[in-house]
Amino acid sequence: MSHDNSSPDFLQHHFHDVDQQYETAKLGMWAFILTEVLTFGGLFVAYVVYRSWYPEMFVGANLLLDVNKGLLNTIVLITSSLTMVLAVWAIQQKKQKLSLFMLIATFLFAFMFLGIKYLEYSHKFEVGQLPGEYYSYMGPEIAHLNNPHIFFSIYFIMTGLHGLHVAIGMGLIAWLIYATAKGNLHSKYYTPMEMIGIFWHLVDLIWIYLFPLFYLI
Amino acid sequence: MSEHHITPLKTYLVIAGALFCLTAITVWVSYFDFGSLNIIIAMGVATFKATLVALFFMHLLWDDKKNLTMFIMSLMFLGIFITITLLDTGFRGGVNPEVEYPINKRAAFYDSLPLTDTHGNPVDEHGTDSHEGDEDHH
Amino acid sequence: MAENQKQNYLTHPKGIMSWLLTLDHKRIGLMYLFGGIIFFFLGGVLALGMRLELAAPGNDFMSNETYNNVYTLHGAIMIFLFIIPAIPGALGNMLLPLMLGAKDVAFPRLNLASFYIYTLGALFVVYTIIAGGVDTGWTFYTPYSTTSTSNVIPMTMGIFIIGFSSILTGLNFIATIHKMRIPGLTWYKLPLFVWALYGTSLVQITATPVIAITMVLLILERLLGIGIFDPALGGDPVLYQHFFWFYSHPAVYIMILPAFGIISEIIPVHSRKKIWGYKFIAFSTLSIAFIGFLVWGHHMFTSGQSVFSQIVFSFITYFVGIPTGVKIFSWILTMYKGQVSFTPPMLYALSFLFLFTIGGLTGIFLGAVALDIHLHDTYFVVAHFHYVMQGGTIIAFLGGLHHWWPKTMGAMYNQTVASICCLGVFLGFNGTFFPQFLLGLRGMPRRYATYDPQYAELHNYSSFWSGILGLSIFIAIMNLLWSLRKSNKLDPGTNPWGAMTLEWTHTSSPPHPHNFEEEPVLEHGPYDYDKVIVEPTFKK
Amino acid sequence: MDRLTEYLFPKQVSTFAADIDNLFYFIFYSSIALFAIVVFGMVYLAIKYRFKKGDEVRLTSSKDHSNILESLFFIVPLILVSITFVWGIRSYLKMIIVPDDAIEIKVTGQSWFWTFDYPDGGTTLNELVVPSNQPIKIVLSSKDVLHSFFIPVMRTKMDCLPNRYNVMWFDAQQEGVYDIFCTEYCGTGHSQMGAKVIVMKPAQYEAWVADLGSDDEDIPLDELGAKLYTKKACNTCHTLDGSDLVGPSYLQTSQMWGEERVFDDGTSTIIDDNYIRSSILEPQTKIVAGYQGVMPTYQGLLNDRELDALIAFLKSLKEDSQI
Repeated sequence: MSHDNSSPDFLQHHFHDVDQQYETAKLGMWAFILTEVLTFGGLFVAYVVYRSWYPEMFVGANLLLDVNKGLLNTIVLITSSLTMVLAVWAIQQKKQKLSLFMLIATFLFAFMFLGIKYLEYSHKFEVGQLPGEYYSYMGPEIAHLNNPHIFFSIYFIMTGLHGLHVAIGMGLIAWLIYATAKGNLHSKYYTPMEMIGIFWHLVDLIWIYLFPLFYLI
Repeated sequence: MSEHHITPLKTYLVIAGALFCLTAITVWVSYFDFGSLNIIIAMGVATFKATLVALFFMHLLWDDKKNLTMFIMSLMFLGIFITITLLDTGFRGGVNPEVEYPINKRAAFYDSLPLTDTHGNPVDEHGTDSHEGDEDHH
Repeated sequence: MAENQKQNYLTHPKGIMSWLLTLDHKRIGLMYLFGGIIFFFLGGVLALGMRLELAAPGNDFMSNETYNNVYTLHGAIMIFLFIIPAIPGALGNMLLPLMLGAKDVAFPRLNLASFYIYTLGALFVVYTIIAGGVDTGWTFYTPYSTTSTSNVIPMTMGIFIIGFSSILTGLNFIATIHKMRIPGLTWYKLPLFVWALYGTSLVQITATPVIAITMVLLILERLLGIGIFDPALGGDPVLYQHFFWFYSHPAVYIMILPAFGIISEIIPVHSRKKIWGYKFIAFSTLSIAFIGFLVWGHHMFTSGQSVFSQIVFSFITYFVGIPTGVKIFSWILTMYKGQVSFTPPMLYALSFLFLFTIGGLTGIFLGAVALDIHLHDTYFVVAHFHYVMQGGTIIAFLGGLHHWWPKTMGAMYNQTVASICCLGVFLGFNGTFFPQFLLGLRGMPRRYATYDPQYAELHNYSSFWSGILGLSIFIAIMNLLWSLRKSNKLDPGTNPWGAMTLEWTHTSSPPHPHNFEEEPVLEHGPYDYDKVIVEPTFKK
Repeated sequence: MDRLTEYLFPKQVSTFAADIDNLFYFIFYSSIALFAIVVFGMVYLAIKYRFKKGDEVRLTSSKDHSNILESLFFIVPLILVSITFVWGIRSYLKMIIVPDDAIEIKVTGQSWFWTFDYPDGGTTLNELVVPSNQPIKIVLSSKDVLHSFFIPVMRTKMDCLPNRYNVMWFDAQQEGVYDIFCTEYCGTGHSQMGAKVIVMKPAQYEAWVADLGSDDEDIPLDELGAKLYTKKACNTCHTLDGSDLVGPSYLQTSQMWGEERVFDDGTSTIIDDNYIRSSILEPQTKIVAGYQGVMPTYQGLLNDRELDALIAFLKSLKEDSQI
């Protein structure tokens, strides 16, 4: 591995220097975050519009969700966000091993999140609280409300898309674990770790909104 | 790369602690009913948490301000999307009232759905009556 | 070094794989151009088929079903596979790094990926055609699109995928423009084409995710009946229209802003004159990009949205008109005290000014709610957006191709043929679409396979001229391709128009594989015709 | 101006048509003025400053702005569009605020015909009858997909949404028969989904309403069938000359009378009175191979005598074609 500062091997040919490369990557990442926010944005619009049309149904239907599981998932995801940011912090401080450990922890928390989500989903599937036409739950607390299937459509699409992001994030973190263990990422070059970190915090940030919107209010 | 800002460990731990506390608060508050304030409180707390994540975990506080601009732009466009859509969906029927609501407020497939208990299993006649009675009120 | 000078990106490196796996923005640009032209041809053939059917009132050439498939595919192919990717994907990719003095775009691998994502999306569209087409109109309005038995899902999947290609290109360009400029190339020294691409890219990354999620919701509506857009399940079709137009109105600016950029390049160069009102043009690009997000509801004036939003949308709509007007006047005044050459690119630019002005002014009619109610979904609208999309974007695209052809391909086409074709396109275009304004005023609805005989004369006239339009565009493109024959190579130092942006002054034609043999040093602004003389050079 | 209006527009029949046409002319003449400036300026500058043969390439003027011109570019269009906006909204409000004394007619769009329900119970298909000089409130909805109800001579149009009402109104000033079009794309029969609006003198209208539904008793069955064929919009999908539209031609069905017909699920049946009757009332149960099952049910839209009439008419086609 070359330690020549003028052209280290991780510098791509079309950049002047590592700083330009790093800042370009970061700006690109933030442009990507913007598109992510607006992708979820469309679903937030659907949520707001239907909530304004069916306020009672939304209040009634969110009581069917399991607050404890939602709360547990929130805590898991915030913790994973912390371990992710600590992984970046550790590699900046040349603590490769600590960084690796933090990445593995992040991965495990992400896995836990999906596990809890799976338990939640399978319960919903059992009782017939399904999206759209497949909805069949007419329990006493909801039978008098109009169109609860729309609430569950939005719930499944939003949390499903979020879950998909968690799964993609897990793939990326797995790759980071591999790259860090091999020594490709180090205190001089950790751009991918920081970028994936930003992505992971976005996943956390979106959950921060989803949790109260679906479980609490 | 050595010149990048390195945040002290303590900052991260404090922020994470604040996030946990705010989560606890928002769950605790949700057990009380403040009417329409419920949404405002929940969204206010969520926005505060999101700001902490964005500024500290995502390093926007120390970053090039272009990145912060990009992020704020995304929220601004989302705000535009929501607000302008609500100008329609929230104000239908202002001139001709028959336009305001759908003709059938409940989708047709509910008519053939049996009532269920809390486990999703169908229950018998007794429930059906209360269902029909309720439907008239909505 | 001497050997190196003869190298250019077209010939070095060699081999098919060196093209398919290239990270060179110029080659990717050419591949986009290739794809775009194929779909332009396909969309054009479909358009001529429609005009043939509409030449007479009855079902003389196509059944209703065929016609509905043809017009849907014409719209979707032209918009999603040609106009949206063509200028940013082809000309933008080709020129942006050259104009900035950079070796490549910021993320070359992403750039290649977005080309292949575009290809994948295009394959879905091709599959749709083979599987029997789709008949919903390119707008996919629910509930027709949720109940239609045609291939809605592959088509919407295709659009979903192409959306990602568009997002990645936009993201790449933004990072490139911010970070890859050579030292000294400040924002106000950028060519206006770069400003235009910047505005376009901002719209691409902001609006496109919404069409992606809309298409996902539409697919889920078909598969699961989620009840968000389908009224039979408690959904609201007007909400679908909000979702759709939140993307598709800004998409109009994805299509037209790069055309503005091309015109802002062609006119000063061929008038050999400093551009009029540089900052006005630059900032009107950004303000159009922004205001474009606030006006989508003017596509929905008869949909039954609230009266309140009708008024708000009509009000904001007019604010798009003002910066656009400023641009048109600036382009015209650029010629003042210049040296105007009537080269093919300039002829296209002048046609653009004529046609786009009509397109823009007829937009004022449609922005007035009361009048729009009469004109909505009639041929007036069809004529209006063809004046903007074809008379604007495609004419500018052809002009841009003719302007940069010697630069990028190192060959000069027959200029007389090109000028005659430009005249043919201009006349054919007006002949085809001007009668449609009259049809619309008289109440002829759009998307009709057959029509009332009272409209026959104007339709017939329109169909006749569409043949001339199609033929002219075809010959114009053939003329370009014919110039690529081996005996027609230009000297690498050629600068036939005497342009002074970096791609003309600091690299050979066609450019070096790494763009510049050494990093260019900025000596003057892009339009300093009052300070520096750049002699046009044209050698074989 | 009148001759221009006659050339450009359909007749002005509703009360607000003239106002809308005038708004058009205001924008039209302003646009022509602006367009003339653009084209004249462009051609003049391009020719005046053209690069002639033998000219030398030289440095050109550095003039690139003029505060006066630039303010004009902002202010003049701003004034014009402000007037247009205010005018557009004022006229629009007139078009949506329904007068109190309006007669309410329900219009239902369905693929691909229009049903009109009158206030005192009568129903017509594809033929809207209204009195002149009387505000008519139209309450629109749709049974399946989006349609849009457009009467060019009234200068008004509104989408029909499923599961929702929309409202429009007009007040016709001239008696006559005028076109109605569907302007929101609704599938195969979209371009055939036309109807007529018949504006009558109020007295005539009264008589027509009183007569609604009571005629047809004394006409022979096959003649009544011929009448119903257009009146009930069968003609939008079924031809009489053997050519295909959305559905099979009546002539073809008539010629196959007594023979076997194959359906898209592989089953088949003999064409007889019962088959025709059930395919009008329950069109979705048996779909002829090669066609899409898009026909709506006519249950409730036809009484028994009318059904018999249609069947008689269909049977008679075979003999007519042999002559």
